[in-house]
Amino acid sequence: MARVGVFVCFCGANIADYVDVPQVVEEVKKIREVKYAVEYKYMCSDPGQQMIRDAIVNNRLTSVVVAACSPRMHEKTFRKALSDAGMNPYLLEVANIREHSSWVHQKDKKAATEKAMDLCRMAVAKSIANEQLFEISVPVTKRALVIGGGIAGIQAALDIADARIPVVLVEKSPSIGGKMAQLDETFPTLDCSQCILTPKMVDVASHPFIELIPYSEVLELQGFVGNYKAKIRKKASYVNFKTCTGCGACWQKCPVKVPNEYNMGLDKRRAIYTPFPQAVPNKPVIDAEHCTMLQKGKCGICAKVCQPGAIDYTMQDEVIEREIGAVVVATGYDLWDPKPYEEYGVGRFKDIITSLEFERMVSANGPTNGVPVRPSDGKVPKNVVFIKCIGSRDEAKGIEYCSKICCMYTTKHTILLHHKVHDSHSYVFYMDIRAAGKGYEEFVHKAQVDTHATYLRGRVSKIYKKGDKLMVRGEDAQIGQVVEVEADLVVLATAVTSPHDNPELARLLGISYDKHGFLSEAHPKLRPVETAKAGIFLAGCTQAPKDIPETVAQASACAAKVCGLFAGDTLKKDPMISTVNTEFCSGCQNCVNVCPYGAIVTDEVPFGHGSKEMRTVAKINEGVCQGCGSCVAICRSMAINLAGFTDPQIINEIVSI
Amino acid sequence: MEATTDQLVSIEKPAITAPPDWEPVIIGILCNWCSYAGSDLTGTSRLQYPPNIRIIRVPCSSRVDPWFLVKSLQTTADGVLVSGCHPGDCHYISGNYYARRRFLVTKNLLNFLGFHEDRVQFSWVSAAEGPKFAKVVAKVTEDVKKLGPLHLYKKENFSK
Amino acid sequence: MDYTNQIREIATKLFAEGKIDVFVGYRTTGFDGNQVPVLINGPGEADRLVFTDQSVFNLVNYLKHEHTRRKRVGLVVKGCDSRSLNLLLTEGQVKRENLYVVGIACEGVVDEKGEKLQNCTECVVPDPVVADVVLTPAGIRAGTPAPAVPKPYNVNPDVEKLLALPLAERTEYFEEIFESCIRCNACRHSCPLCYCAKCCIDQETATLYHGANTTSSAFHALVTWSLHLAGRCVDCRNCEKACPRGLPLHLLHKQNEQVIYRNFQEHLAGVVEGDRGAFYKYSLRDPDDFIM
Amino acid sequence: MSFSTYITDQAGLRKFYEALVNTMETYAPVEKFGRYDFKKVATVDECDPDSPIAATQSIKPLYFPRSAKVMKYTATSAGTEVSETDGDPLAVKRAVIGVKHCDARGLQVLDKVYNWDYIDTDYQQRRLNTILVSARCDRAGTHCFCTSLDYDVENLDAADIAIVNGGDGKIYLSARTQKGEDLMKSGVAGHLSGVTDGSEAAPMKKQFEDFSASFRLKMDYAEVNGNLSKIFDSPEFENVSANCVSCNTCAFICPTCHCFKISDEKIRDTGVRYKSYDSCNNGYFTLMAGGHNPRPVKYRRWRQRAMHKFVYYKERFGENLCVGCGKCTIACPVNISIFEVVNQVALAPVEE
Repeated sequence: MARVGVFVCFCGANIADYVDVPQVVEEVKKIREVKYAVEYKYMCSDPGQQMIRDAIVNNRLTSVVVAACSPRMHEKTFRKALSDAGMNPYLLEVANIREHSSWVHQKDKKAATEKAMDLCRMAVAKSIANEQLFEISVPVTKRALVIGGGIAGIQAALDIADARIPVVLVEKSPSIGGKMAQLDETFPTLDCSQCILTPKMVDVASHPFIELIPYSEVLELQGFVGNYKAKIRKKASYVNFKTCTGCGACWQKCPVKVPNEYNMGLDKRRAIYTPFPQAVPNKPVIDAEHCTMLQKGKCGICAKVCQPGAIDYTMQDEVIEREIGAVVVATGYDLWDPKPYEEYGVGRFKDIITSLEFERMVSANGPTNGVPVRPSDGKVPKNVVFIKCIGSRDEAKGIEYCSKICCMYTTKHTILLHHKVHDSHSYVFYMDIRAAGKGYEEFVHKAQVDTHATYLRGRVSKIYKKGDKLMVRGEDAQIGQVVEVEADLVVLATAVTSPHDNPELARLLGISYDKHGFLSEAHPKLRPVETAKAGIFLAGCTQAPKDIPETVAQASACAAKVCGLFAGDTLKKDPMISTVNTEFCSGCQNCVNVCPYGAIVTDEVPFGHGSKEMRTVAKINEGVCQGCGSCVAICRSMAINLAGFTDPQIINEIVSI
Repeated sequence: MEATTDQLVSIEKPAITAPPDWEPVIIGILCNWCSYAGSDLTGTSRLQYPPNIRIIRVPCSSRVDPWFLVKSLQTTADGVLVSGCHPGDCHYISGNYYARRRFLVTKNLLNFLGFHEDRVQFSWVSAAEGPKFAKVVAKVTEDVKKLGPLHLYKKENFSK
Repeated sequence: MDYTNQIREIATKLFAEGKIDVFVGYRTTGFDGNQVPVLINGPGEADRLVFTDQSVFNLVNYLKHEHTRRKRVGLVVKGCDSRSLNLLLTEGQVKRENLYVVGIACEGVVDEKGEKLQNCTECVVPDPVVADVVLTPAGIRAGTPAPAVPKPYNVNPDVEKLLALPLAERTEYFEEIFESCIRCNACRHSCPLCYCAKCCIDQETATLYHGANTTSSAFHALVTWSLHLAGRCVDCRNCEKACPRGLPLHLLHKQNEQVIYRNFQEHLAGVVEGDRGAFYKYSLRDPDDFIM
Repeated sequence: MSFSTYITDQAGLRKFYEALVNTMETYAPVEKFGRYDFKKVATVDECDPDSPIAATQSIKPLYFPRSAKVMKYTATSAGTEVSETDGDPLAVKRAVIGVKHCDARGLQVLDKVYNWDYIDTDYQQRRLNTILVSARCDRAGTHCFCTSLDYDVENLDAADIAIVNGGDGKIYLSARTQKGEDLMKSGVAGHLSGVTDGSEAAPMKKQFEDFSASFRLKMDYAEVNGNLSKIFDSPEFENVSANCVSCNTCAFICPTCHCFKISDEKIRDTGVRYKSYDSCNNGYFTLMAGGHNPRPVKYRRWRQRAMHKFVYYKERFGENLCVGCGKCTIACPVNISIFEVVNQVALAPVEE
């Protein structure tokens, strides 16, 4: 018969003031299975834990109930005490008589005491049905997959690889670098983006522990923490990277001109191209959509001029598999399309551009060699209006969140404009200036002083054309008047949105995303880089808008998490997961259907003892199961149970109140 | 005072007047990640609520099999509260969506069979909603108190 | 509706071609026009088969028996039966290739008094959704893909009537039902969808909790059972016909079905291939207003 | 020893019933959901003593209830306290009316097992305190075959008071036991006139002959019983059980099936132990703790049912464990008739 020990904590005065603890002890002593019950001032203290250990040994206890604070607080502490006394730690139950009784019924000691007794009784009843559970060990493949080769992916990959853990870095486009490679200078220090990024890109390419797979995407991720198997599609580049020397003869001769994505379409690239001069790997790919050879079978110039003969028009997409143990998702962000702002004339007026277009223009390697010009006539603008919160904080037309970085980069743009066009003048329409960050407020302040930019607090209501100028009408809320600014160029600070393919990616990875498409972290405060799925981590803007320092910090945090995960040869896992009693499983596979983690697979067992005929049953993949219990509640045959929360345990609680 | 038609329609059988010192027992089945954490927050915030609720911790609202509710009402409980994460916040991605469907049907069925709809109640309480948890418990307790002791289909050895 | 000859021909042909090992159909018992299921093991017995509007029992039930487990089976299904078959196929209980399904374009079956059964008057999908051939008044047609166009949904008048009653009167009505239940589990065993090796309502499975044969245990058993069938029940009413106490078990199922139909995108069990039932999927738009 | 017989008519019979209901606790068939069950009645109007046999639950539950409380216990650290259950509501002085003779006969069969080995005192007490007023049917039902079995159907001693339709509006009430005689003498039959000249014998005999001529089902019991005991391994069992859905209904409504199981229902420290019906057709019936199940398949369970009813019980107690009431056939969802089953198996040609 069960022999339960009950340990009731005073928690100093926290419990004892509102619950008559000795009375609780007297009451639980009446329960048949309770062989030992005692109260103590602080059960979680060393002497308190010692009492538990002694009692386990002296009274040959089969399970232990600690009536104290929330199990979310000290369950682990007491489990350890059980372990130390040679008892299986999962034979512990915690009765939460502090958060659930003494603290919330401070005016009624009698009721609080009675409730505490009931809670103890429930815990005792549950503990009787507790079973010994053992931590699950899962072998680990010590290789990480990083999805996305922007600054987040680069940083995570480098940090992991520096710990001598192999990394597979998958990048969608032909080169790593991401959005940061498009930036000219970075706030608040105005250091050159390329200068600080490209060395890291080169490091990635040359790192012995990093396998860089550019121009590719993840197709499928199967398995579970420590044991994932990823299918990666390498898109056909039509260039053999092994033989290509990156000389550039091909793209110089290519006759097809295509808008250049890297420069936001402000100039042209060829059909065979490297995205930008510092690209890593610095090998060209053929844009099959625009290549006349691949489309019509005519041309073939690049193959002719390529001395190493690296061009291969017959190349096909290739699917490769990698076994990995953890995933870092760093897919970055998209920019919001400002089309809904029709009253601004977006799309109609050529001289309205987005911030990233402006960024490319002022960049030394940009389409205009670092000089901002009006797209309409190529003239250098004198009066430039910057409008912030385009899409951000606008529930009606855009999204309700703040994109976080626009205040700062717009400030940077006023400085860059001032540097490039000395006689220019910036006007900034803003709602608030959000400059929380190290050196940010100072940066904004300095910019305002240095550039003499005019900051107008208010929304722009309309932009219309007057001659070759754009008239920007808006409200200056500070003086409470409508103002009109004559602008040569209007720059829209468009919002940061989640990558459009995030939902699809989330589905294939089996993780969740929020209503804006940003991937969801496991806990907003305490687990900001983990996802709910073990072994998958988030870095950078794919989780929420953030600036470069934050992105890099999160990427390094991911790396730390991955390294931590890979620290041992096996992973230890909480054993509170589902188990299938195959004898009763009828093989309907509804559990397979309901499991959010794909942790249930099917198995074949003989029909009866010694039978050759097989039937299908469910099987839990211990490594994947997170112990939610969805499968348990939908199992009509009662063939699945969730260790730690079995039907008998819960029913025992219900009937013992 | 005579009962209105509306009241008549929703009066349970047998309509027994509760003894003056009667207090209902509410069983609260809470998901570990949101509602249980929320109830802990209620405690740490020292927000007071009626002492009638007895809380059972489950990992997720999707772990709650409808027969727990039936069993509770048949044995010790006068009312049941099941609480989980808000839609979209499920720690296990989709558990509460499955649970929500079952709860709706279970609640309707129990009501169809004679249980007042307030006997079984559901709430979404996040880990941050300590005050909401206190409010929810107060409401459920008050509702059940109004209904009086539950006698329908109780087990014979039920006594408390 | 009399397809006796066609079914005999089909069964004989199937046996002759070696396509099936056993054929599940109906035979008459020789009195009261009563029909019972029969399992035919060879063409010689085919002349025992009949099919008229008195062929009531849902034969899909026999697919869960050990008699048919290892065999290739021919069976007769009506509209509702085929929906339960659809669910069994989805839930992996039977293999389609082992079945030869003779569908009936059902016009409704009748009780002993010759009156059309209530579930037939309410029937939404009279045409079989799974079948190899379908017998229709116009002749035999190929069964797949079956045109499953649900007729307008009918609410059950019994359920509606009860719902309109005051709570206490409803309770009295149901108390008699649960009191009358003898927990023989005939309902569960005659249900085509109750194939679990261990059933939640078997007294053996939960001796500590609801093992007795009392009113309260019957309540527990029937409620739990009906919830396991919620979103799956195809309203064939095998359970009700099997009940030795004549209990109107359809009330529980219809109540659930109606709640599900109204709230979960007009879900009907077993109509769509691959649909596992309303509880095994969800929609973000499911009603949330009953939750605080 | 002979007891008195009274003659009356329908009105007199009803008056007799009314007198009974007023004198003591009376159980009678009450209709619910189209079926009849024996329930305590306060007036004769509530019940239908002539309920059709097919739709009527047997009287077994009045002696061997669906779920009987065996004991109540409270287990605390102070020890386990077992209390007898509250007074047995079925053990009070009572009468049952509207009983069919096969039902009453079923009790005689059950007596054997309840008086053997372990004496079930609860059952004895209920039996002792109950007056059975049973009527012999005028016509056999579709599935009745009580006359085919090996007992004297003409003998009405299974009842305390037997009612026989004497034709021409005459109804005979005859006391068959001392209990019955005492009751008749106690005043409930005050309005009836006794028969002393033996004139009831001829009409009762005629009624019996008409009754036994009305049977659709007839079998040669000796042959069936004899053959069955020899053909345990007959493959025919598999055929006859093929369309059984293993639903247990037959056993639950059978007047003679008496298998039970024990279960507890526990809340907090207090538990109640129940003894409830079980059925050998249930797949779990023979499941042992170690997981072995000697009767895992349907035909073996059916064989057990048929053999227990027609062979084993007979061997041990000298009685057939089937009274031929046909209730199981009617209740069966697929109308399997135990009559057909045993006949088909016993009379199937034996392969050499």
